[in-house]
Amino acid sequence: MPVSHITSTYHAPECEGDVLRVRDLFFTYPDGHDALHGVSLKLCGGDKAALVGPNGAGKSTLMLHLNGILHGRGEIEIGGRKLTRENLPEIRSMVGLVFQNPDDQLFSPTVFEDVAFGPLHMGLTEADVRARVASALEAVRMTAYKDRLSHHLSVGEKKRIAIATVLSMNPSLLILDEPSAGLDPRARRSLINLLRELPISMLVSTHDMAMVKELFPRTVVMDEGRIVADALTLDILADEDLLLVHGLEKP
Amino acid sequence: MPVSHITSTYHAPECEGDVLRVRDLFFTYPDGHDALHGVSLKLCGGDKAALVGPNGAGKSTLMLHLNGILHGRGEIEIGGRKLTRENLPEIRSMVGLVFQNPDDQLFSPTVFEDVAFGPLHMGLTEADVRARVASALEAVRMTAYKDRLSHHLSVGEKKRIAIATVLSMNPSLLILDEPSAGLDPRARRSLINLLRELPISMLVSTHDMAMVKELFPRTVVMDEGRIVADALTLDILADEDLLLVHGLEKP
Amino acid sequence: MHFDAFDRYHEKESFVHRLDPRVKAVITILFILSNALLPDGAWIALLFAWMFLLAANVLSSLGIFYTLKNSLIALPFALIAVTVLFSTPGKPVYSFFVFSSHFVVSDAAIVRFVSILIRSWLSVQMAILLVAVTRFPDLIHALEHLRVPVILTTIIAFLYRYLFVLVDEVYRLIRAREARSASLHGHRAGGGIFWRARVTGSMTGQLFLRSYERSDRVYNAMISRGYAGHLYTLNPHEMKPGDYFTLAFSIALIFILQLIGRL
Amino acid sequence: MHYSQIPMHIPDNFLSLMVSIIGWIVTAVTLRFAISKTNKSLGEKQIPLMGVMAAFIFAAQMINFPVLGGTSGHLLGGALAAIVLGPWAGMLVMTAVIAVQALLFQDGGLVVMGANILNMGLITSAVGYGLYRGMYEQSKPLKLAVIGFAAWLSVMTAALLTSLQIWLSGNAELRIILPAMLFVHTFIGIGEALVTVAAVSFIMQTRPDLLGEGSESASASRNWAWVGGAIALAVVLFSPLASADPDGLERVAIDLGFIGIAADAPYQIIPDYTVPFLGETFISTIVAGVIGVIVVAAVMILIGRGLKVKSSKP
Ligand SMILES: Nc1ncnc2c1ncn2[C@@H]1O[C@H](COP(=O)(O)OP(=O)(O)OP(=O)(O)O)[C@@H](O)[C@H]1O
Ligand SMILES: Nc1ncnc2c1ncn2[C@@H]1O[C@H](COP(=O)(O)OP(=O)(O)OP(=O)(O)O)[C@@H](O)[C@H]1O
Ligand SMILES: [Mg+2]
Ligand SMILES: [Mg+2]
Repeated sequence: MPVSHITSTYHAPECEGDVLRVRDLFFTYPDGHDALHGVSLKLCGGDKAALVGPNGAGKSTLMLHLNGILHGRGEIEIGGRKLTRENLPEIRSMVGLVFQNPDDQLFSPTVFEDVAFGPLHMGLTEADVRARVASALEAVRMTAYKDRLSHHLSVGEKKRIAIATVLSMNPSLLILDEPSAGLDPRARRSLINLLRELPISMLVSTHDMAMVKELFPRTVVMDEGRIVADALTLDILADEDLLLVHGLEKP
Repeated sequence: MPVSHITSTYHAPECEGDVLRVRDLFFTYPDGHDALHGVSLKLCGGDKAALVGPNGAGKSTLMLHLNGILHGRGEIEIGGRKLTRENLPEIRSMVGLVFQNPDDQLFSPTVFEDVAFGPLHMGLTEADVRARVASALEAVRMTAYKDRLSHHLSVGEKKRIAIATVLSMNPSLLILDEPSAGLDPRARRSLINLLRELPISMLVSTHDMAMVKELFPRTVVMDEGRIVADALTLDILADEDLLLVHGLEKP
Repeated sequence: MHFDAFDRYHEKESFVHRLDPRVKAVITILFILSNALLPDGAWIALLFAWMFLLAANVLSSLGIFYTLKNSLIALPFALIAVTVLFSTPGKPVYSFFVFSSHFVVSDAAIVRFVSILIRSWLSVQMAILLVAVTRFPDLIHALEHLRVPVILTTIIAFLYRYLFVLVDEVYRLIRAREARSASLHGHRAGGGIFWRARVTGSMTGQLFLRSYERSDRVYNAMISRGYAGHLYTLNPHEMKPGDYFTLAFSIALIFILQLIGRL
Repeated sequence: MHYSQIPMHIPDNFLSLMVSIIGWIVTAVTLRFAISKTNKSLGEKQIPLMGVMAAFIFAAQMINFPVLGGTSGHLLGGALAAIVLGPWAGMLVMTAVIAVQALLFQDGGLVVMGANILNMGLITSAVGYGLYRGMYEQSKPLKLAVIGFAAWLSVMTAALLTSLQIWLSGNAELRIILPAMLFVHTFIGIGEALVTVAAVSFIMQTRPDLLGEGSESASASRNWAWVGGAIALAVVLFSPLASADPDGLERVAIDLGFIGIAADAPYQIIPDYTVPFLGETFISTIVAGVIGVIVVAAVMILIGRGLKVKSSKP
């Protein structure tokens, strides 16, 4: 494993990891497949980082740990609070996880019900729920879609609504799994603009290196369950050896 | 509609359309949606053309016509023979259609059974079927995967098998719907190499403009059910206005 | 691909569209029950029932014969009603032999047969009207309010949501099979029936696995938004005076209809 | 309609009100039970699982295959659902499917929905799972053979129940409807068997864990084998008997008064144009109907209790 690259281009983030701190995370799937081998990672307020790596690198597995859907060995802190079974519900209101396929995310018949699901389960009052839904839809510019049926939307629209479903929970960290996959250039462009404008820390896994270059100052490279590089995007993209070894390409 | 571009950059293909000729194809979905508005297109032996355009342009609809899954108004000739209801099964043995999502293409439990479906349906003898399967798997360099379960392969591997399932039918024209979507850079690279090596005429719809630039000498642009440009890829990519109007981007 | 053909809802601005879904569901059920209670040969009452339906069509601004047009394909089961013809005693009108069995059609049988067909046909039309003027999610809410167990209504809501996703997948699978269903000159194409059934089974298995795995991902999406076994929903509906009035008025009409049927 | 019709979704008014009500009661009691069972075994995961699976069954019914002369076969799905999800979850899934077919597509009526759920959802799940459960430790080919038989029998049982209900409603003679329904469904059942076997063998090949030890499918009580066996025996013995001598059965039913209660009650609530609300026939029919309903409900609850006690033991 070419872990050597870590030292060559590694810039430790400057902060203490006030939004997210992962220390030595290991995880094995029930069938015995080792998916994470000691992952450590820090994110700070306002950080927008890309998570890249070949198919099967463990990106999705890592993301599922960050809001407690999977439980590995190691430590995870969100906003300075350790993730444990007890405070899972609170952690989940702080970490908004958006899956790759919006059809997995949008399970209610109407857009309103879907965006309201999170706030309702946090036990907010009806007035609060409605306010949250309104502002989340506003943020993704989909207010007019409130009463639409989810299955009538285009992929690009579904993607925006999927993001709204977690924004309505007021998360302090947004985790997006391959948000641009399957979008046409226009929808992709509008997603990029949306992500640029959202004032929330985010970690975004993607195979779209052009988007990485355009949007994310920082890039984390994973391969075979390890973080093999974590640095400024410019530096990562300049390191052709690193890209080649991990099956990546310059945009 | 900026149909004006057709004349400005249009290079009629030199041949008579000996592989594929589509004349004035119109199609309306049962729900009344007009998806194709008079599409005409020619492909010649050895042509490799990209079909690009925004979501909903009608690319997939056009492709579904080419092997008779949909029936619109207008004329389609494959290898000089008119497509009619009677010779549909034979046309299908000449046109190999690969869908975007390999999961939709692979419905049998094992790789072998899937690749053998076409030849078996054509009523070939067992020896012929085996020979066809072997050479198709050889072409996509997946011989070792013969007895694997399709379900457990990676996306890139599934994509190759999906292509093998139509190669085993010895098509004279290959139609691929968004073959590179969802692939990581390594798998995408290997797909590009595979397509470059296959000695068959092909029409490939895609949103991946970088692949278009690299692989296809000719590009056909569709929008709103019409072909709005059909020219050398270099010329198309140089025409920024055209790209902008049709929601495309330069790689 | 986009598969919307399952939607029966007709977007219109009308008094009936705006009614509370509970009211519409209850009136529909009562109407169908009332049909079931009408005696055979109560032609006048059946005529009134049809007028009730026509009025509802007009009030929904769907066009007076909307449900009539849409009901014609929905009666394939009428075939079975034919057996009624031979099963009701009465004055013989016609008789014949098939395989040495004697079949007798009586006058009462004909009255019964026609009554059943008309009743059934009116009921189907009412059901068509219900889904044409009520969005399905609202209908599910109505069922919840009418005390259908939440777990069932929720399963139905999921069914409705994922039906569109999975049916799209089915269509793509069928297209993939069709695209490779080729033949060569001089060869008998198609394979045997067992092979075809096996391919169909494999497609079904394939669809099952994908659905199963999707349900895992959906569950993940739900727990990441705070789901812990209990579902909460906002009640989007409120009965207004107009709703109560319409309900009462319709019940009265249906009652009158029953009386007419008995006179 | 996007899938071919199977003549089994009974529309409104083809069953008498009494038969419809009895159908609803049997169905409601069974579903109550199924809900508490799945609550326990699946926990918080049940809702997304069964919801998506219901959509699966619905969608799978659209995968048809060419059979003969332009006709095509497709799945009903009750046996398959019960085999892969367990009997209780299978019943709930089928209930959702049948409800949506009736609500959204008018495929089957609303007042008779209880009977439709009973015929196509509950009994098919019970037969399918029951026979499969009995074969749990057997070799794969034997298991598949039994699954095929179970799928076939589930369709035949549903056809049998449907015919009986229509007959009890006074809308058909047994000697006509029974052979007709059984004949048609013999072939539909073969299609069901072929597709179910192929689907299950696909799943055994690709995700054996879903059917093996500790899976949802294996978690239901062994007593299901008895249920399945009993129903199978009843159908296999009853159908030929009834087909051979329908008139005999009819006479028995008339002697016992079944047909009177089931068929005539709604039509005699206000009998023969006389002034309503008093009359002897009226009262006796109502009383008979109420007693019938109570008896059926009691039997169902007792059976339910029995199952519960037995299956709570390991
Ligand atoms: N449920 C599971 N059971 C067993 N192994 C799994 C499971 N899910 C994923 N894996 C394996 O774990 C490894 C990491 O998978 P993961 O989905 O995290 O990769 P990824 O980086 O997200 O890849 P992609 O870019 O394809 O999304 C892979 O080798 C995968 O095969
Ligand atoms: N089954 C259908 N019924 C009705 N309309 C449809 C159907 N399938 C596609 N359409 C519509 O036809 C138009 C053309 O669709 P098509 O799938 O051909 O687009 P496309 O160019 O392939 O788009 P994409 O890049 O998203 O794959 C779209 O507006 C689409 O909504
Ligand atoms: Mg992933
Ligand atoms: Mg397309």
